[in-house]
Amino acid sequence: MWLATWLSNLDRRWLFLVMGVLVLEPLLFPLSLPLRVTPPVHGFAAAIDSVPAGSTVLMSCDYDPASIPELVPMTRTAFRHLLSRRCKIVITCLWSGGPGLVDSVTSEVAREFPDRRYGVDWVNLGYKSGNEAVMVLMGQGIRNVFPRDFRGNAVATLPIMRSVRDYTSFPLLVNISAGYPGTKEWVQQVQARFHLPMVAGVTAVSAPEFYPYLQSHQLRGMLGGMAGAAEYEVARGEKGTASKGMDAQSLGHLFVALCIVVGNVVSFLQRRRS
Amino acid sequence: MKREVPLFITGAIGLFMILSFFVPHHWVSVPADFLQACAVIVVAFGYVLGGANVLRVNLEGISRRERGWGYKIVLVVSLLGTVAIGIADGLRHNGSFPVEGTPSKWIYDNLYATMSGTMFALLAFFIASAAFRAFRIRTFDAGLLAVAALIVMLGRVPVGDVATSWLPEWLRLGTLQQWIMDVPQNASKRAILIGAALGVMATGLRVILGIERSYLGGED
Amino acid sequence: MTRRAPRRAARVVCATVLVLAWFAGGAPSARAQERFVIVPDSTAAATPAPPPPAPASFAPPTGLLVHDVPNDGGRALELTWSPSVDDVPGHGRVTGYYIERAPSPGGPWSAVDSTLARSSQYVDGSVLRDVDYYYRVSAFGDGEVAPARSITGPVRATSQWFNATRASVLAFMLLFFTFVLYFTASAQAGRKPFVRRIAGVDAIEEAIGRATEMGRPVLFVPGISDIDELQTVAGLVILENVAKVTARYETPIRVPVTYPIPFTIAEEMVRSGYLNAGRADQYDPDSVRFISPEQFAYVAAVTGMMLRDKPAAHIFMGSFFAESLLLAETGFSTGAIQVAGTANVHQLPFFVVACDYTLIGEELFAASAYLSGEPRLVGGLKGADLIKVVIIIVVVVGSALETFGLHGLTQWLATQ
Amino acid sequence: MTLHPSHDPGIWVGAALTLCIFSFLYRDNPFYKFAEHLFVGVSAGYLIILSYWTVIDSNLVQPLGLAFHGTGTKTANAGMWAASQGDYRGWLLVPAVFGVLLFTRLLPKIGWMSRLALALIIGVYAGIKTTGFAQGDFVAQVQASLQPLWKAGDPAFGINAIVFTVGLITSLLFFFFSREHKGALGVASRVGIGFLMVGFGAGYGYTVMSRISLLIGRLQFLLENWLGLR
Repeated sequence: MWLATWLSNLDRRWLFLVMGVLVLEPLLFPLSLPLRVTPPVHGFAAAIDSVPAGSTVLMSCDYDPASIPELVPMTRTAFRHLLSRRCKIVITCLWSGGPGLVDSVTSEVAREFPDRRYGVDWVNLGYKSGNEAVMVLMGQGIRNVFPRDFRGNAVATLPIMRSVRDYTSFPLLVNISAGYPGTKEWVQQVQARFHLPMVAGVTAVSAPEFYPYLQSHQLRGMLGGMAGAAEYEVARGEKGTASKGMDAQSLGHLFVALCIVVGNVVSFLQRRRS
Repeated sequence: MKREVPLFITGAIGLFMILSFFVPHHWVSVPADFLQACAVIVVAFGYVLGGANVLRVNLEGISRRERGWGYKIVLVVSLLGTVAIGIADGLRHNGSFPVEGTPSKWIYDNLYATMSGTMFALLAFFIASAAFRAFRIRTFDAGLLAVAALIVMLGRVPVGDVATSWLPEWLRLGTLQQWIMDVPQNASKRAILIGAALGVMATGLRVILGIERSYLGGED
Repeated sequence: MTRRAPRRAARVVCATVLVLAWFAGGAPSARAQERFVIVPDSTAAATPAPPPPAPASFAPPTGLLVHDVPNDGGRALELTWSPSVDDVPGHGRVTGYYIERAPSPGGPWSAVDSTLARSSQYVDGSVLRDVDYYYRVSAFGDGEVAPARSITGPVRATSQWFNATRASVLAFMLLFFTFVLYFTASAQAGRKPFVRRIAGVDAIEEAIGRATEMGRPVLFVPGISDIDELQTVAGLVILENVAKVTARYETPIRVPVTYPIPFTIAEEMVRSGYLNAGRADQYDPDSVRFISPEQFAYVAAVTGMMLRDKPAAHIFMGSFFAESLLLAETGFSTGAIQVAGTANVHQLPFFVVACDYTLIGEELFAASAYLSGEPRLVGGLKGADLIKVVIIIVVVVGSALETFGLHGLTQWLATQ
Repeated sequence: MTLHPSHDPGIWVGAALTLCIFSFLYRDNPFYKFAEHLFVGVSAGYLIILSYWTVIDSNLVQPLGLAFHGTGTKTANAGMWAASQGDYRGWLLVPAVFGVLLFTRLLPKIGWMSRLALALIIGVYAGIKTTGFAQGDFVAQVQASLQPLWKAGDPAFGINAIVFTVGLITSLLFFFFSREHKGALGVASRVGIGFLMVGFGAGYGYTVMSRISLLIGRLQFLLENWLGLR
């Protein structure tokens, strides 16, 4: 019974220490447990595979540095997947914290394809404030909303933008998003109106909310959190940061599950005693 | 005058935007686009005003020597520094910001990105302590929540499948988790989506018809 | 003291030299930004070169039809044709189709675009409104071109006055707005429509009562979103009522806010709360504080307030994101009574487990309607209830029809 | 397992600030306060500059500059007021005026004029959000809920469809405020709250993953970028 009292007034900083160690350990000595690819991830990869080679795809990365560990692996793998299918990619970013980060990640991946040139095979249009208003405005003409791209070039002079007018120019929208504005607003303002096929890579915290969109086929595929990113990497046969992080996720989840159970047992024992 | 004109503007623009959803005709869609373009610009002014407000509040805090005014100096200096460097970089790169290799990008990568990422990382620790100390199953409903949370939490990571690989396929944690996500969770989330949509539509209607005047504030 | 000073100074100097050497060692890799140079026009693949006249060994496409794209502002024409008979997957001699346009049958033909093999549809969005156009589509493949045998036109892109596919949205919206306006009017006419008392409302008043007993302040957080988020408006309406109660009980209230616009509204809400309670002089302008739009800087400041001022009641009403956990857990640890309400679904689990009471999703809007007692808001609540009955009927009827294979209702509901 | 600490001063500053913020776990201390205030200052300054350069400059100042010279993106029509879709020229003075009006909030006397700009923003967003939610989250979701409740030869589909429809209807009834939750409505609301709680449990599980991945991200930064562990 002394265990219950010791546990109940345990300083929470011990819990912090255990969580820190548990998450750190697999990063040093990986366990590499096998990962099963779930249907929403197959849908995501299949939607990109079904895009005709050489067509122009819209990729909106609506997140900021706070979601790097979950969404940057998705952005990398999806961008590499699109480039490997010889697609042209138009990138937009509706989060103020994101444009610098998105530009670095995409430029890094683009360097793996030496024959692809900025402005011909992919362009980063950067940030625009206004949330849903920007999405609706892009429906009337993307050039009107983004007169200049992220690097300061006049968008009208870019060859890739010559064949891009509005949403009808895209066979697919790949949306990587962390909250508002994000996947929900893209589905409401764009997918429903322009019947633009859409897939989404989202943070795990917002994934459950978008399962109804999967069931109603408003979304053709979805990557949910780091697990979704890792499965996508496995599906594409890549070894990215997400797959490496999954062992630490396993231990972290086990620890939290343990905390819930033990926490309640302790409080139950205490309630019975008092 | 101070209340009627804003209310009229909100009502007229709101109704016009709803009209533009149903009427694709160019006499309606072109002005509607113009209004949205205005909103994009005015919201940007709002963010600049927000920054100016932070500056004003903290400068007052410093002048009144409030508690912790030393830190407020750090805040004001870093704000003005970021703005000054931003203006210089923007002028040098004809308006594109933050450009690779410029001091602004250095600030973005090493200060902004690092700190906002780390702020979030604190949460992982708090999740553990909250799970232990604040996750109390006091009712049957909270019990349901806990069981669903445990199944989904363990089913979503490789260790869940590995641990229950000896069970038949449909009993494994991974499959259970998939079923919970596809059926019960989906039904309740859809009910909440519809409910929230009704709430937003009702509030939107009240704002447009001037019934909801809270954004104008109390007195004249 | 002085004898040791030079040795300390020396240590400092060599430390800085060491550090500078360290950083100088690996010159920071300022990757030169790939400056985009205007690409000369020749490499652009968008507009194809004019088709060479050589007769082709394969057949041209046939049956070209052009019609105005419905439900748009007269900005597009849709072309459909049957691909060339020789355009067979294995055959591979046909690689694509040229689409050409002209103002008159014999007029100057200009190339619009080219599409890939086996395509049979194209939307030309670069047309002017209400202008006649003529189209022809020819097949091309490894240097040869099969010119179109027929010309289609004249066709005109026109503006429609109503988007027919959105009829179901219009129907449901009008139905719902009628319900809302009916109940609002009846509430304003004094007929009090019945609304069940929401347990969350009792919880809020109980929380304020407890704070008053302990003589500690009440902490009210109206969510972290800007005024364009309607949950923030609902949160501020609840704040007005909370401010009335705290003013009456003379309990101090703390309202940290993230954005400038909700900040000024919250200020006026709390001031009008003291106004209504007849204690306008006791309004403390510092009770409503503008913190920062940055999510986590705001949370750090609020958790700091929780630990320093030790408010006995925490009320979170509005739109919350990842920081809800930090607020709820720190709040739980200070032993304060916590009542939360948000429509952001993914934050509800944390509030449900850590708070004494949680308003779930719509209950936040319902509480703002119930608390403010405004007939207009109660009208919205009752309107939503009635439309839910309609939805349940539609779902039951629709599912029954679908079970028997009748898809009429489902297709009518589909929108574009 | 060898250490190759980074030579980039930026990474060192980043690592130092990361540790300053992690120090909050031990307890609130000056290092954390310094990092917190630095973060608020930098993010507020960054937002001001980003909003100016990427929106106000490129969508307002530059087009207005062109407009005063009578040109615009659509070279066909000339003249300052010759606006067309996407090329609004002189008409951009309207958002410019509204934007400046927003700043009157800082001055007490004419502060009310900022409500005009507020009215524009709230009007546009009330309209967009109402129609967006009506189509995407209301009608589309109801339409997607109409599914056959029984399919010959596929019992699993039938069971799932029935459970789904019962869950949807009872969850909707939980948010019913016009009658006390007694009798049949009481039972339906109890079942509804059960479904809701399973939904929240799933949400909790997914959120745990989100939070832990953030910690993994920071530790990977410290280990690989900063200490160069290989």
